[in-house]
Amino acid sequence: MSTEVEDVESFRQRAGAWIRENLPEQDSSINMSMIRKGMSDEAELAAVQRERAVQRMLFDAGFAGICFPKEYGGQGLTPAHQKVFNEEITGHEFPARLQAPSISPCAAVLLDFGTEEQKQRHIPAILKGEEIWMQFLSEPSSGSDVAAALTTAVRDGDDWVLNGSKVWTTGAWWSDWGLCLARTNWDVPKHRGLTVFMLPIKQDGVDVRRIEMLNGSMDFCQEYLSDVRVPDSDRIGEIDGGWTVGTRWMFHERILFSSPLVTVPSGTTHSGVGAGSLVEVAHSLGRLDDPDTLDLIGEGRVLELVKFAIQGRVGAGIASGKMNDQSAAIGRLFTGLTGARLFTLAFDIAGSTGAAWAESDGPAQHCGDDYLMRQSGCIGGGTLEMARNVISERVLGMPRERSLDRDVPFRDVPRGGTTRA
Amino acid sequence: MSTEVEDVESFRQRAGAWIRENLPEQDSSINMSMIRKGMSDEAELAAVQRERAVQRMLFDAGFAGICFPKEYGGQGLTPAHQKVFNEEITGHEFPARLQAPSISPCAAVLLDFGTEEQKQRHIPAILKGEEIWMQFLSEPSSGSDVAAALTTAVRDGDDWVLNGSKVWTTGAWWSDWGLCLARTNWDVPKHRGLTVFMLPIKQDGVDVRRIEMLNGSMDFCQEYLSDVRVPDSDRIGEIDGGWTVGTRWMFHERILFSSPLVTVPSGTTHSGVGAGSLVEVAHSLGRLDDPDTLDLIGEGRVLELVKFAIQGRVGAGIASGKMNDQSAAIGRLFTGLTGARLFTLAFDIAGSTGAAWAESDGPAQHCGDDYLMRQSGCIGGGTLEMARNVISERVLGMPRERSLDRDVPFRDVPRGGTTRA
Amino acid sequence: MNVELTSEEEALRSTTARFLDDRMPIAAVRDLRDDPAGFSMTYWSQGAELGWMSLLVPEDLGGGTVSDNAVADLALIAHEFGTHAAPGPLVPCNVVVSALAGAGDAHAEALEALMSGASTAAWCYSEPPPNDALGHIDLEIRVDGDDVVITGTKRPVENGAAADLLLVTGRTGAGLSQVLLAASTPGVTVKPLSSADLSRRYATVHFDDVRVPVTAAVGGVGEAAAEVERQLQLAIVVSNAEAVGALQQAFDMTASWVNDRYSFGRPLSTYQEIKHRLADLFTWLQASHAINDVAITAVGSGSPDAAELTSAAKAYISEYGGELVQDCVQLHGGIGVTFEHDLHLFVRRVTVNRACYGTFAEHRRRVGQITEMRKDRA
Amino acid sequence: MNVELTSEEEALRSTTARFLDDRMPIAAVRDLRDDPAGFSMTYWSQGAELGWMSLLVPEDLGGGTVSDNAVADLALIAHEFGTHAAPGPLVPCNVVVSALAGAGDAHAEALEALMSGASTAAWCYSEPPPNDALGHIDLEIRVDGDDVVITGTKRPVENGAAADLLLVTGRTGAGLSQVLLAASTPGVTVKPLSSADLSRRYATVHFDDVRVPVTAAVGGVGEAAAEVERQLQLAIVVSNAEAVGALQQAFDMTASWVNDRYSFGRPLSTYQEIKHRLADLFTWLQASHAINDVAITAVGSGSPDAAELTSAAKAYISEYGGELVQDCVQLHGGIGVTFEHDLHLFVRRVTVNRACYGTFAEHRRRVGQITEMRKDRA
Repeated sequence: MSTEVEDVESFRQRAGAWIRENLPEQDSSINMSMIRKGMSDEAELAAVQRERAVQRMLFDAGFAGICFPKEYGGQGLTPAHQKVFNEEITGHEFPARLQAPSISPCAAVLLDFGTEEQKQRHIPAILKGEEIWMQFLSEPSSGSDVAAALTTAVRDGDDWVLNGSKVWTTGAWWSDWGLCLARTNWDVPKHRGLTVFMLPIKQDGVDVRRIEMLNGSMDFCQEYLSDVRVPDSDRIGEIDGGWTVGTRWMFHERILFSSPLVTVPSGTTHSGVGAGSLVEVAHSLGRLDDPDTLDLIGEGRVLELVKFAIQGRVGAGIASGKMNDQSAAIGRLFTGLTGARLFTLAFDIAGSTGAAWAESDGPAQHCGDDYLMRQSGCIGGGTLEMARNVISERVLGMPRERSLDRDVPFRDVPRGGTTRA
Repeated sequence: MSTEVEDVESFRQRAGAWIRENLPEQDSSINMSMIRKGMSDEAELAAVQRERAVQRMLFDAGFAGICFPKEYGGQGLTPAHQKVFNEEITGHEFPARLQAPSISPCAAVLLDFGTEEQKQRHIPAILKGEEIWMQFLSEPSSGSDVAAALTTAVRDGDDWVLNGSKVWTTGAWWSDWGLCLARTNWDVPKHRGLTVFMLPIKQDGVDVRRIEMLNGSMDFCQEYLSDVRVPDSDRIGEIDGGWTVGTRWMFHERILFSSPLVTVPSGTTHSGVGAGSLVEVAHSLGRLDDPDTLDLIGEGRVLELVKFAIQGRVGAGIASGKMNDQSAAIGRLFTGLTGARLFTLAFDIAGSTGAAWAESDGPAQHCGDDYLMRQSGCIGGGTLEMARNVISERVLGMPRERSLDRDVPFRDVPRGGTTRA
Repeated sequence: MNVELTSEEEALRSTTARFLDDRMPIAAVRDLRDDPAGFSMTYWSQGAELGWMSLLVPEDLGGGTVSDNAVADLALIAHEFGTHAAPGPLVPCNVVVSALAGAGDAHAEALEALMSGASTAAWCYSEPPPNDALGHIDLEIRVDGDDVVITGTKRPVENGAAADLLLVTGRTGAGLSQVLLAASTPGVTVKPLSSADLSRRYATVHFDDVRVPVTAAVGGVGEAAAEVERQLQLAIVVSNAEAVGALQQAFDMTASWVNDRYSFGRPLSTYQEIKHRLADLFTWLQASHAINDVAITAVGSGSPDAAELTSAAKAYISEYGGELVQDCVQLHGGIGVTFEHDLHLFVRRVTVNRACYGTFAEHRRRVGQITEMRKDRA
Repeated sequence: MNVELTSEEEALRSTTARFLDDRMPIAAVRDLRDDPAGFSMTYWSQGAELGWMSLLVPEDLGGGTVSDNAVADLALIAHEFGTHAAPGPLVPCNVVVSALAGAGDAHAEALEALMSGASTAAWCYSEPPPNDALGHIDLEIRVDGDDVVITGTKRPVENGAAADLLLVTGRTGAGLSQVLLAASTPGVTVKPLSSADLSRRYATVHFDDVRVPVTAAVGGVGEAAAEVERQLQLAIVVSNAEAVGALQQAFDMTASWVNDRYSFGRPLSTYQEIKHRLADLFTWLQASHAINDVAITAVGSGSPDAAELTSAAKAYISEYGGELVQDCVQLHGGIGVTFEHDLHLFVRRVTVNRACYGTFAEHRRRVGQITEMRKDRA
């Protein structure tokens, strides 16, 4: 293993040249987390195939897993190299679906906790686009309370037998592997009885059903696990040590768009529409001269600029150690609120076009459905209510909220009756 | 006692004629709860004297205590009579300072709980303007938690000896009597160890200090009670039964402006500025044609109209029994928020005149100080936080907030360190 | 909806409520998702038998109602439409019925067809952006001999594609005119729009020099401004009543959800933050009821305050109602943005009503103008 | 204020902080309540020795600063003014110093007096309502031979009554001009105003055909628009920094209060509703720091984004900062609106800054215009 690391600028030149030669130009404002009614299933499958191929091209050219160790198929380079690669790929096609959650948090968790054999077997396959991974994390019953997982793994010889249901996986229907948090011990408090496993999705016993969102998007899935056998060699981390894995797992998820592990165009965020798209809506409806519209665009742009600024401040604060890691919740809260507000501004600019629209309305045709979905960015990836808890308790040090599930065997915790069927 | 009650219309004629003959015209939009820097102390004392005289005129003319029984100096008439009297007096001078809290809640509490001798001695005196009463209710340490009073009454022979401090009394420095909630038992939970007393304010042992509000208003006082002796005959209600009295006391306070016991011009509310005054501010600054200003005035007027509507709805709901009494908190919440918002709208209309002003600026000269004080209507008379607790718990029936002072002897309740000196 | 109803009002409301419970449960509403009209004529004529179409019509024309305020009675029906997310062109048909009932004998046949539920109508009022400012009417209705000629575009037109009859509001010189014509009249083109609602349908309606006899006019040609204003008020307060019904339903679903749903071993309803949110939402809900009831009374009685109160109700309910339902979504979490959960049906109803008949900013400004003028007069 | 300061920046900040702790504790600020100037010249010249007046002046003119962004360094001082509710004309004097430092030798004497703290200045910029729209300049500066003649009214003028020197911004034909003159110049009338701040003073300044030599001009006559814009940006970001300091102080007082104050046997800080409010307030506070730091960087470096970022910072901090301090008052309860509690000193600072140099609605719209123009260019 060489200790010589390629100079960042020369890497930039090489990467930029390769990208311009191999990857077509593409609108880099593509939003990775905006939930809209998508393409047909056939087109979606074709897009996944294409992204696998592009990921393979990156791998073959030496640009996949820039910060992953060379022994697992990565490039062994630094976050600075990933950063310039992200800058160079901006405006070009890139394999969005294969970055998250396959490379991070899934491959990242393998890197942190996997056995040597597990790493050898899966990380190169992920970096080559051969394995697409999903997070089997959230459950219908537990919402923000991820550690309250009810999916159960019971030991049976060298295997574990899993039963339960996971939800809010994006594209599980075209994915290969699941990283799964399951309960292995009901007689200890909730955080102490969890274990992480990996399992192939395409097998009997894993029933993947697609969830239709109110706007017709079919991106999300729910999985029903029925007597799924997982060899103990596919356990990740310690038995009943799943929360140690899970904490790191969720850390990787939280920092996704600033993670040095993934390849995404610079400036990609969870942010939904931007103020620029408000102008596009206004323009398409001929409203640019309207003072009300100007107010709404101004409000949106102010919030967007503040969002960028607060992300920068919190990032710098965490990097320098002046703020603790939990301070990321500040950015999460602000981003969630701003996203919802921007969809609302677009809807209000659209006027009655938000109620009823034609395809010929251009950008304005999305305003109604986007507004109906506006809270999704305040829910997914941890609700804003959780963010406020974190800020008050973990950042400001205010007293912890009373919870009735601490220091109680999980089987005795009150659970209520609301689960998705 | 005659059972013949004067016909309401004939009463209106008689009252209207007397009012027009005896009480000068006066702007009836005078706001009873707006806190502004007031007149000089000399002028204030003269105004109190004048109001005592006007109250006496009302008494002598047979218009004081319209709904109080005749045996206590009242007129023995109905709420309908009080209502038409309020309508007739609208636009005329009236003794505002003597209505609340002297007549209600103080005389009202005497009527509900006083002994025959107490009623005979004080209610006619109040109705004649001879006794002005104050509520010794709030304490520096307890804020919204009125039942956590620390002012202590200790039995000594036929007397009680009171020590402690009360706060937020309006004009105690020119008042005569205090209705005082005190703790008589520290060994029972907080609601069960309180007793109500009455005591003369102008005596040794009662030190009345005036509180300066941030805008220079000196309306409020704080009282320090040092070994104040109160004969047991001046106790109101049962020993340790003060919360029974207090509950009714606060009910009278809550319904003040719709109480049939007090004489106030029709339409008097706790509302601070109205949308009309926004127009006056805009007009005085020459901003009536400005679209921003139009938006702000529109917002204020919408909120004002909704406030009237929701007060009407809640009033009707409580009157018909479709809503419980606690539903009054809905009106309180909406009114508080609307008041604060209206002061903010006025401030924003004023522009830089809100920062710095001359007396020649007319109505706009108040916008800055009013805005600085805008939360006072969301605090006084029960905070909005308390109103939200009441709505969620008592109206919607959601689970009660955990309190650490229930079923615990009051002396063992944690109290923290913040009290006003 | 008023806190207390008379027994007649309660009977009117509950009859429609039971009919919708039975005929239009949520599953049935969902089935209409891809239905071009969004409702069936059988359903509609059954509803008409319950009085949906006759409340605003005087008794001598075959209508009638249960209280002295027909608009309030219609609002009770609309409230139930809201609580059921019920389909059908309640607002446009009643606007047209109300216009025809006030316009004498000329349109008796159309009125009868609408009242019986045999026909439905659409009100062609709003115009496409950027000419969609509140009250802006550009479409031309030109008198040409014994005919009028209609030129222009209306959008969005509720029930535009399914309607047999169109009431068109347009400009004749400095005044406004209204014309009733068959949707099949040559020169009329209807293009369906996609909608944020599940069962209500909207369209763009083009009038390409459409020629009809001047007898098609409803009210005086060039003299219909007062009627148009009244129709607008009617459409708004009835739409508001429907929105308030949907708000009530969304609130009730949410209050129940937070009691049943546990997080960290506790029901959501034990969290003070959730409790205070519900307190705010309940207050907004009560405020929405209250201001619209006041507006309904004013519109129903033709009070001079009707314009101000209607705009105040529209501004308040559009702004706060929108936040109310979105907070209901938030409190539901992920399930609140799925198609399988029913919440979105009510969110949709509130959302569409928020965007039609003027934005809340426009109505707020209209209230501001009226407030300034009142002070000027005083 | 940036999360991390260099050691030089920290030294600059802490020197002023210590000076203000010592020289201007809250009790001393309160004592200035009825002081006509709101500060003493001794205090001011001591502050000048700490560099308050020289940061924006190039080294060759006797100034200098600790980083490559003098505006950021001045903002550190302003931040401490905010956390101490400190008196003194920091913003107007620095605006004038900055203008003079860029205008060559003509005003060297005045510059020196200001830098030493021997004199103070006021910037006569804003005009009285209704002509107070952002950027509106009506006051006339007319060239008459070798003189200029100034006619018009400015208001509010910070430090207007105490200032020795006035920098007047006015209109000369289609362009803007600036003139420096002694406050004692004949024809200048100053009328003090009441203010929402405790120690800062404002005035109305009338110019009644005030005649001064054309050499009094600062920059080119009729050609000062770019300088005026830059001064405005400077005044805004430095005022914002002061407001952010006051917000920080109000937040810290409140966070401490809710820990100490008990209600129903529990500290307020154990109530989830209070916790979530603090989380929101802290987020607004961090956002206010963040956006103003970005704006300061842009203004300090003369970036083309400076106008947009300055207006964004002003809009955000004025709107959310106002709500932040009022929420702090609410959480304090009754004591929060008394004169004896210190909270209002910080509320006042935020409140006055919110109302000066344009409303947040105006700045929001300015950001909207810039956003539209950028899209047009793209």
